[in-house]
Amino acid sequence: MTVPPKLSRDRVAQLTAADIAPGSYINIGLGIPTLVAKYLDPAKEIVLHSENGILGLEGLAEGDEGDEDLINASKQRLQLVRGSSIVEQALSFAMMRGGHLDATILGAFQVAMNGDIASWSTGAEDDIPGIGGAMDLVVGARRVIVVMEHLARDGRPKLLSACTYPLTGKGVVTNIYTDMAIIDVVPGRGFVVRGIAEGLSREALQAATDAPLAYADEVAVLSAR
Amino acid sequence: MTVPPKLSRDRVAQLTAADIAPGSYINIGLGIPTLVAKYLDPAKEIVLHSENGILGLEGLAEGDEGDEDLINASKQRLQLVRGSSIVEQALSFAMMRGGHLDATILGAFQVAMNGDIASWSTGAEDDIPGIGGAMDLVVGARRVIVVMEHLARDGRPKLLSACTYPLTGKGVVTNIYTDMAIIDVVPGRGFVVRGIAEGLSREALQAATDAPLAYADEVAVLSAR
Amino acid sequence: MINKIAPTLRDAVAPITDGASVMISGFGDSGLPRELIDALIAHGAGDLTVISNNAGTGETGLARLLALGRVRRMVCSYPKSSGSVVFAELYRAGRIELELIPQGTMLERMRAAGAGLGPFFTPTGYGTSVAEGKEQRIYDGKGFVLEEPLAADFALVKGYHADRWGNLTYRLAGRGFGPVMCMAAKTAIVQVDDIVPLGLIPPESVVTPGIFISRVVRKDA
Amino acid sequence: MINKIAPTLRDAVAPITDGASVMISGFGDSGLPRELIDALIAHGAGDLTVISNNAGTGETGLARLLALGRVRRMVCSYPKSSGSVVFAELYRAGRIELELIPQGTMLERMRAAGAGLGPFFTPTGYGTSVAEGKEQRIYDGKGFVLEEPLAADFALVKGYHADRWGNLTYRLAGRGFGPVMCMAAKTAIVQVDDIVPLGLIPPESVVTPGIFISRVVRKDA
Repeated sequence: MTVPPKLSRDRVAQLTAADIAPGSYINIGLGIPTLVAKYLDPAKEIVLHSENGILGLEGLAEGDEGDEDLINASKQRLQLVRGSSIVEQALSFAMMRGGHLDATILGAFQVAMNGDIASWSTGAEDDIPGIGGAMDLVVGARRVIVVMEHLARDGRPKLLSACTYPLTGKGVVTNIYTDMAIIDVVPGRGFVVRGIAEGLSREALQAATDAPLAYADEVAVLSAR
Repeated sequence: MTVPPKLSRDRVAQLTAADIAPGSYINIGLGIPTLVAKYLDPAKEIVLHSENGILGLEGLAEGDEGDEDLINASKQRLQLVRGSSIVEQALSFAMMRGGHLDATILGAFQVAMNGDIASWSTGAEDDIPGIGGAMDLVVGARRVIVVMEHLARDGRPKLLSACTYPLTGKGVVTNIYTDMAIIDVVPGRGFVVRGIAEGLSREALQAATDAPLAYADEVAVLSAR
Repeated sequence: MINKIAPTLRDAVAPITDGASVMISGFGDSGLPRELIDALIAHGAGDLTVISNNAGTGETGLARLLALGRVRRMVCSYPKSSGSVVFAELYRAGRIELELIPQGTMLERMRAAGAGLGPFFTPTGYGTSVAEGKEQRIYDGKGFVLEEPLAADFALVKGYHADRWGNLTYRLAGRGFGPVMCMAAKTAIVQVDDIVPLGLIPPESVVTPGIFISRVVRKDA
Repeated sequence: MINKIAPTLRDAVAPITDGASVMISGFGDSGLPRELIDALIAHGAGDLTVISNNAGTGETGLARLLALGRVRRMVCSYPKSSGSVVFAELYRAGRIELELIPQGTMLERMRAAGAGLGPFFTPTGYGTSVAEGKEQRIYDGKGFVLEEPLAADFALVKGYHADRWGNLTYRLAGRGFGPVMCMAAKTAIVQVDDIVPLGLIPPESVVTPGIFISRVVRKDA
């Protein structure tokens, strides 16, 4: 038996980036999402938001040490772009919660077919809990885009009929980009596949998903690169 | 019968000003209160707040036309002092409502012995109502100081057992400066006189007041100048 | 390329339709977007709900918009400045609706709308006619009134400098209602004295970031 | 003459007593008032409630305050940054209380306290464990949770420049939690890189006006 074809993390990030409209204001979270920034077309002037009050960030130039007061939510040092702004954190969260961000791109432990997302705690006994800005982002951004591996490390599905871990938000996820597929969460229909990794069968995708999958009228075949 | 001795508007303003602690942040409203600013000792560095977002104002120098974007709540043009700051109006009202102002000094139609104040409407049928920032000021400032004439133009008392006009705030007034007396509003005791105009009898003061007057242990005699 | 610059005042106000709710910045004459108001008058939209601290003075600007019968409903804190003659006449004649709100509550309701919050308890107006018919609650020994977010379809705001991303500064106390109105309106339209190249406004000096702004226009455009 | 300048860091934190609640600015290492935290450690107050976004990393600063057993209760949004070893150990050993709050709710609760508002409805956390035991309401078709104001006895904040009136600027995104903490604390104590003559900070550049500040101190004083 051959290993089922999966997209690389970079390819998933690239597909996600291609789907962001020009001029969007977006927030990018930890994990694979951080790769998304790399693939955003500069000509699209997509403005990155960081919860600590910055709009308009980009990676440091090679060799630049950066500044401790210019970091993102992952606490990485970044630099300001032309046109950036810095505000107090309460106003930054007003942007997030108030529906002003076009999209938030974040990782997750689990996503349910009703749009529920679990991303902050596995509920394990000795887990140190931490919420940060995730609950504000998912409740407020116009699009909530989850970028993650389709299966957990132990091989269990992360796309479910219902989340089993503590929720970050209820009925909020709009799109999911995984190493196997691009899936929209459609109210009333659940998971609707609009892209599938080249060489991956619908049966194999369904087997990796713990909830029924519907398919869009047009389903893109996602090449490995 | 001689006219009962009354303090001039300027004298009332002066007495009020003398009672403001150095370094206080205060808001000054329309009417006699505007005169108070004139009598504040510059050495006390009392900072004037204007609801449109300014901290640190003073009158224009003779001949200066001022600037349309530097006005106070009375829409008078003023100028900034050294150390002033300008913020958005929502933050200005956070100062007012949040208990950050040491005092608000305003006029009133009526004040009741329980600290109720009526200052925005006489409830008359053809009255155009207007609230402005008064309700926020009286609910938030640490001291609510009313400066007004003791009697209304028609001779009726303005200090009452209970207000008859629509209220601006409930149980908020702490001190009253009139052309007849200085009166504190003490919870549980009502009006407590701590200053009376020179030559005015307690009987005459009571006759001009539609609520029982108590007297402080020490009652100052307020000279005409 | 992000370009929020409208070529003319006329273009800037073009999307405003009959029946729209429109926030207008200003405190008396300070911070009042005169040129945008004139453009709105020329544009012709009517049946408007106008949300602004005052209700116009004299015969121009907001007073003229009122006099032309374009405003169905006025939401404000203080419609009785000296010179607010047009509003007073309409009000006494029963030809305009008025929602009167304490100024701090008005600001906070707009901020709540812009910040994605729901209703909130404020002490302002507790025990007064403003609280009538509203949910009230004692919290920490003090009385509070429940107030709802106040959003609008449009905001007309006076800024000072803007860039093509819509990043804004204001002039002195003209700042006033601008920041909360830009947050609370679906479409914030801002007139400025000058449009400057992107990057010219220092990041820490931006008062309202472009994310809240739909259109900027020079006041003489 | 208004003079809010404390001569030394030690003087600045002197009023902090055992059992006090203390807000500490900072987002990771950015905006963290390191010198004031060290002064608080030297000062010795214990049984503290600390309100800060994170719970310290490494072995210095806030982590050291925790390690010394001075903190009874931690109120934060994200105590699990990499390197938050001290907090993790105390927490697993049951030796510290934790109130975990979504970051936006934490900020908004502080702002409500500073702005004199009562409880407010926020959509954040609706349908999650954060909402358990709290009043919930559907408004405009969306679920909301009622959250209460969050005040404190003290705030330790990192500013950039200050004058003797306490007018403040911040450095880049070090601004962060500073403005709301200065509003929400009874006594806001701010360390700055420099104290400048009154009038040197342009009025429109003041981010937190002195009215919210009790003490300012040079970080090397």
